Amino acid sequence: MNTNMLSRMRLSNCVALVLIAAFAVAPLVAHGIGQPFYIVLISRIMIFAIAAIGVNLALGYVGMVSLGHALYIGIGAYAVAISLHSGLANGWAHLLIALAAGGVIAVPIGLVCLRTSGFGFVMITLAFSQMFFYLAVGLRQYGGDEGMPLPSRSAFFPLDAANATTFYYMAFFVLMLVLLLLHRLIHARFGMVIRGCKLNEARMRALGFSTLRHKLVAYVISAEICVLAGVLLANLTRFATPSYLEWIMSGDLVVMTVLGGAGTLIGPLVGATVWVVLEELLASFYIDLPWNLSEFIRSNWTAVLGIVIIVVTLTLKKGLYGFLVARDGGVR
Amino acid sequence: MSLLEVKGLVKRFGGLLATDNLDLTIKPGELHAIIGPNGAGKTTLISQLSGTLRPTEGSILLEGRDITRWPVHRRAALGLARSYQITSVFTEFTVIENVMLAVQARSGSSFSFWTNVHSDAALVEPARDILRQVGLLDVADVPVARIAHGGRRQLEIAMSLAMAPRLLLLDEPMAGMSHSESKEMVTLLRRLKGQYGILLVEHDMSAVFALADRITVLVYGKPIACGRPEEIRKDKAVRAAYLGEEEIAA
Amino acid sequence: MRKIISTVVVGLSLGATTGPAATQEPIKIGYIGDFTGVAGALAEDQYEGFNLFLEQHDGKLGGFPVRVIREDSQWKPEVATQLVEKLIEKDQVPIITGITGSNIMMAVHRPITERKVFLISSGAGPSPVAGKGCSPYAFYTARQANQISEVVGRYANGKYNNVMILAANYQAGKDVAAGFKRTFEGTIVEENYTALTQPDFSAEIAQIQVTAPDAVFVFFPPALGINFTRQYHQAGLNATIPLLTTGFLDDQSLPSLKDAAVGVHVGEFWMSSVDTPASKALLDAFKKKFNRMPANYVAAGYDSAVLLDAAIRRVNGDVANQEAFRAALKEGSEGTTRGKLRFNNNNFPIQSMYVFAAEKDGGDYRMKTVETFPDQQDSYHQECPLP
Amino acid sequence: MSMSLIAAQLLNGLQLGILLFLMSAGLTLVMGIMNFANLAHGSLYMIGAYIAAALHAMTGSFVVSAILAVAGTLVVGYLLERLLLSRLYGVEDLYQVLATFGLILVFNQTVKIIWGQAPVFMSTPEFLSGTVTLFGLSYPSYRFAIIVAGLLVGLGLYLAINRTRVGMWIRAGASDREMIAALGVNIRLVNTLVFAIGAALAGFAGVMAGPILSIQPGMGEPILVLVLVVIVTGGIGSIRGAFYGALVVGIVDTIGRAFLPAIMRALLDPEIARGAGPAVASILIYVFMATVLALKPNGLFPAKYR
Repeated sequence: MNTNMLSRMRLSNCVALVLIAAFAVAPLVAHGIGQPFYIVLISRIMIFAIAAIGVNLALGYVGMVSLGHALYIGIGAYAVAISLHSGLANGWAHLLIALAAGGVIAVPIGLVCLRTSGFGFVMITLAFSQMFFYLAVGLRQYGGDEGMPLPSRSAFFPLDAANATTFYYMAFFVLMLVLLLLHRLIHARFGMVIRGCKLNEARMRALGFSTLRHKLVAYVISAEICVLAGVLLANLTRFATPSYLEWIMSGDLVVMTVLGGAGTLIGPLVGATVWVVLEELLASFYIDLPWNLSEFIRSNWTAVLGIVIIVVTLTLKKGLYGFLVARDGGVR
Repeated sequence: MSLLEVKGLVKRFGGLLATDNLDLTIKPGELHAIIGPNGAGKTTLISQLSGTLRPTEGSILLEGRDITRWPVHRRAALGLARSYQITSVFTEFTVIENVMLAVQARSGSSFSFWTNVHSDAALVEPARDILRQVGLLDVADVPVARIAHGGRRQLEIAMSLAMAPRLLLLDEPMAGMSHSESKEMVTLLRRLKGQYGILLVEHDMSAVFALADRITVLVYGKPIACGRPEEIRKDKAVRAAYLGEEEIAA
Repeated sequence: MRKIISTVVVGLSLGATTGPAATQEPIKIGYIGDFTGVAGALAEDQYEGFNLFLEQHDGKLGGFPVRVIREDSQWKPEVATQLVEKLIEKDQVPIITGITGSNIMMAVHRPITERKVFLISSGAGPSPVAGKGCSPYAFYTARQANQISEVVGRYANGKYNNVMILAANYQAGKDVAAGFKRTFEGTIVEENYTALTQPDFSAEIAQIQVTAPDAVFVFFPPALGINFTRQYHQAGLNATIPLLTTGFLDDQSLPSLKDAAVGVHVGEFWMSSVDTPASKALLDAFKKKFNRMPANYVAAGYDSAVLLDAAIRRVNGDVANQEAFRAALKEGSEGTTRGKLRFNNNNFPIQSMYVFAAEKDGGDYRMKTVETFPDQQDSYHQECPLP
Repeated sequence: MSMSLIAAQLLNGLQLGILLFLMSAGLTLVMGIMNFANLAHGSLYMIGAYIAAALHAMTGSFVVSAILAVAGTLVVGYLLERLLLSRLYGVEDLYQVLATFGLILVFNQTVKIIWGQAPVFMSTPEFLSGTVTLFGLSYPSYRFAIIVAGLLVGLGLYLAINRTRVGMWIRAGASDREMIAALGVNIRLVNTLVFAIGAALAGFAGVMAGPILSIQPGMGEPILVLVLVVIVTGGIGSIRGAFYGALVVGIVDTIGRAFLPAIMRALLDPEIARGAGPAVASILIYVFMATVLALKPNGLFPAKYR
């Protein structure tokens, strides 16, 4: 049984390693086959993955289902956009401003939201992100609902963020950093507490933990990870728009997380990859199939996506990567 | 000074009186058992002591400190450890991780984000000590989901011990156990007795009479008798209450 | 990950590609529309118009075969910028057309034009890209968003003294309201904005009754505008307070609105009653194919194909010569649904604007031209530094 | 700001509240009893509206098409529960949310395939197309009909839940899931019943909204958000909470839209007020919900005994 377990253990870890290795070499491959466009696509996947990892910290490890994390993507994006707009080009400064703003906003919102639980929490997080969404729509001098193009990318001296490959590796570095942070965090004392909260919060209190404080810190960290993703997203698209704050965005992030496997380290990365690639594939589906099926899929790709989601939730109840982890027997 | 002193405790649910003007003391190192027919308000009492329920009236003092209005986690931090009637361990964690979590609760800060708990000697060593005490050391690295019911109850006790408690609140630790498992539990409790103050709620009468220093009998939330086991055995009111129940049960 | 993008030679079977022109590589055209999302119906219209011209011309523009790569921006700016990258980097298209929503335009305008790829918008025309943000590589075949309401303001002058404005609270809503205010010389008694997702206007209609202006000017996205018109009619206000509007009432929505729309006045750049040969041809072809009336986005889409046809012919298919092709586009085109298409310095059309009114003619409902305002320029062209 | 305007706006708020109540009543029970978060509830509203519009165009009779549409959504709801959603009862609620989110995509696309992308319209029934003059303002009779019909349905629901045996099961289930099993009730039957009735009520709301709104793919989502606001502020599982919650949300939203911009104009610089007024009006219900939840995390009328 032990050897069997070991060989299985390798499966989920192998998938994780192969995936990360693929991300590491993707730009080289893209240049190699003369399709540098894919660098931008995969940059976007990684940015969503970072955000989904942030969502996963709250959702997968603490059990806080937030439908409002798009708010923090928006804060990251608007921090960059407004700074650039007012003449501040230094990307490191953007990063600081974004994280500071994220913290200032996440702490009080987290405190209020954490008074509720279950579906109340879902709705109150949604409420706060909607408030900021309408605020962004009302920011006339910053483009209102039409959004705001950035004159350039942030200047991350000495790196050249304007170069697609450099930018890609910046996003890759952030992704790795966030994964490492999370990997350490969930196995550290703090991680034990928040995972305990997910499993049985009343018991945690009876053990003597002030669960509110721990959950709040977890919420703020997960929000700040999304702020990072927002900073990157604004730079990738050179655009800041209220639609980054919409609840649809929060919903997409939750879907990516759960699709990949909530409460697993690599799950959100798998989920983001599968989600964006599926969207890309289905929306421009040009594979020849009989009975005009190809045309049908292309014009009804959202329905196909919906069916995929339903099938995944009915069959692989722990998500794509979560399924592998569960086969390997454990939370790793 | 008493370890625990409960004075005039009253708990009402709407019109229902679940705890009726209860006084109770536990001395350091004493094992005090609470018995009573179903619906006597035993679990309600434990919940009020541990802090998940607010009493309607009365006060609770732990080592002279009034903790009546304290939240659960502060009471726990002061040394009030509760084991649950329904096993309430973290099944996704391993046995030792469960105990380490309890050790961690007592050991100050949990805001450490980097060091793996398994390489944290301040958690692992005490946890192993306690597992050795309760006889679970050989299953330390097994996920709780895979160990038997009796083992989980022992783990509950281990977690309570890991909190470095002054007072253990044990809510039916032998419920659902096989005969041999119960015997092991009695041995364990006998070993713990004297080191900690223990409030034991239990249906297994032979265990209660074998272990308890004092026994309080609750009926409909009201203490009808309190004394040493042999006094209780002879008490008329107690016999009436229990005989009455048996008649209904039969 | 590898995506198989096959060529879509629009509307045509193998027959067309076996001709002599088949030896030449088709000209690639990227098409971005917001097919999924709130503007889906508009985007389909726009694409059908463009497609219709291609079908009529054997999948060729200017006599050269073209390959259209159709992409769905899903009304998401980050998806749209991604598509721009893909179309330019991977498919290496020299021309991108379509573009439905203003927010999508704002996201893609700079990434496209900075690389000297031609952007032919047959939909969105927000004010920032008409003024300071104009580009020599961006051309517009619909209208600048404010123009359709400026013409309503001109029409209202002298007819009404006190007008109340009601619009959805988004950039287009504010732009359109600003356009009306710029040209209207009477008094604006009240100005009210509603949330973009609000489908019911009972509160606002009560407000209108209490304010009792001479007329109301309203602007909403299409589905909401239709909601408003019906609810306004249900409250029985059509008879007492005339409704001025733009943007959503047209030949296409009239058959479902029927009596609710009668008497409503609309400012637009095109409706099927505009009397040009291309209009008639488009109307016939569209009705034959879809069995319904075309809306103005169909015409704008159609005209974008007419413009490309003329310009590609002028450079003899050499779209890679950016200077020559830019000049060729700038010349505009004969034979659009609005007659000759002329461009201002900011590459927005100088065109006639109209006020139409819905009327009942026996059992039939139709949009009638009430007043024509020729040679209208948009209000931002002076801010554009282009000559 | 005249009294008649305030009265008229209260009536408008009441009418929105009634529609919201029809939508919320079923969903709050589904969430309370089955602990199931069904995001596709808005799709049932959409389906009700589409069926009614199609039948109305065919038969010309509003009443007949309304009855058939409600029956139709009841059947759709029944099938949905039996074939798909009942498989998800044991699953973590997150996966229920995900699956029903997938369902929304499927439903929206399905109606798009059947009825097209462009909005469909349903005409006002002939006998209700007039207006009534009230407080000096003309008010569409149809909106009165919505209020009356909604109140009647609400009353029926109240009686059914408080006076019948099935209603007792439902109340028991909403306040304590274990209790209903202890009563020896067939919980599967109760689930299916509650789900189908909830679907029919949503369908009814869709029918009633049909003549006011354009019927189009995705019309269920904006109202779903409002409905969820109603449910959590009212208290999950509580019909009473859904009723008061719906009325309060309807009135807060309407009154906010109607008067807030004017009030802000009076207090602030007109230019700022013009920008901020509508923004504040649109977030009003979210502020309201956040305040309620911050003060009473289980809603105004929590169904569960805690």
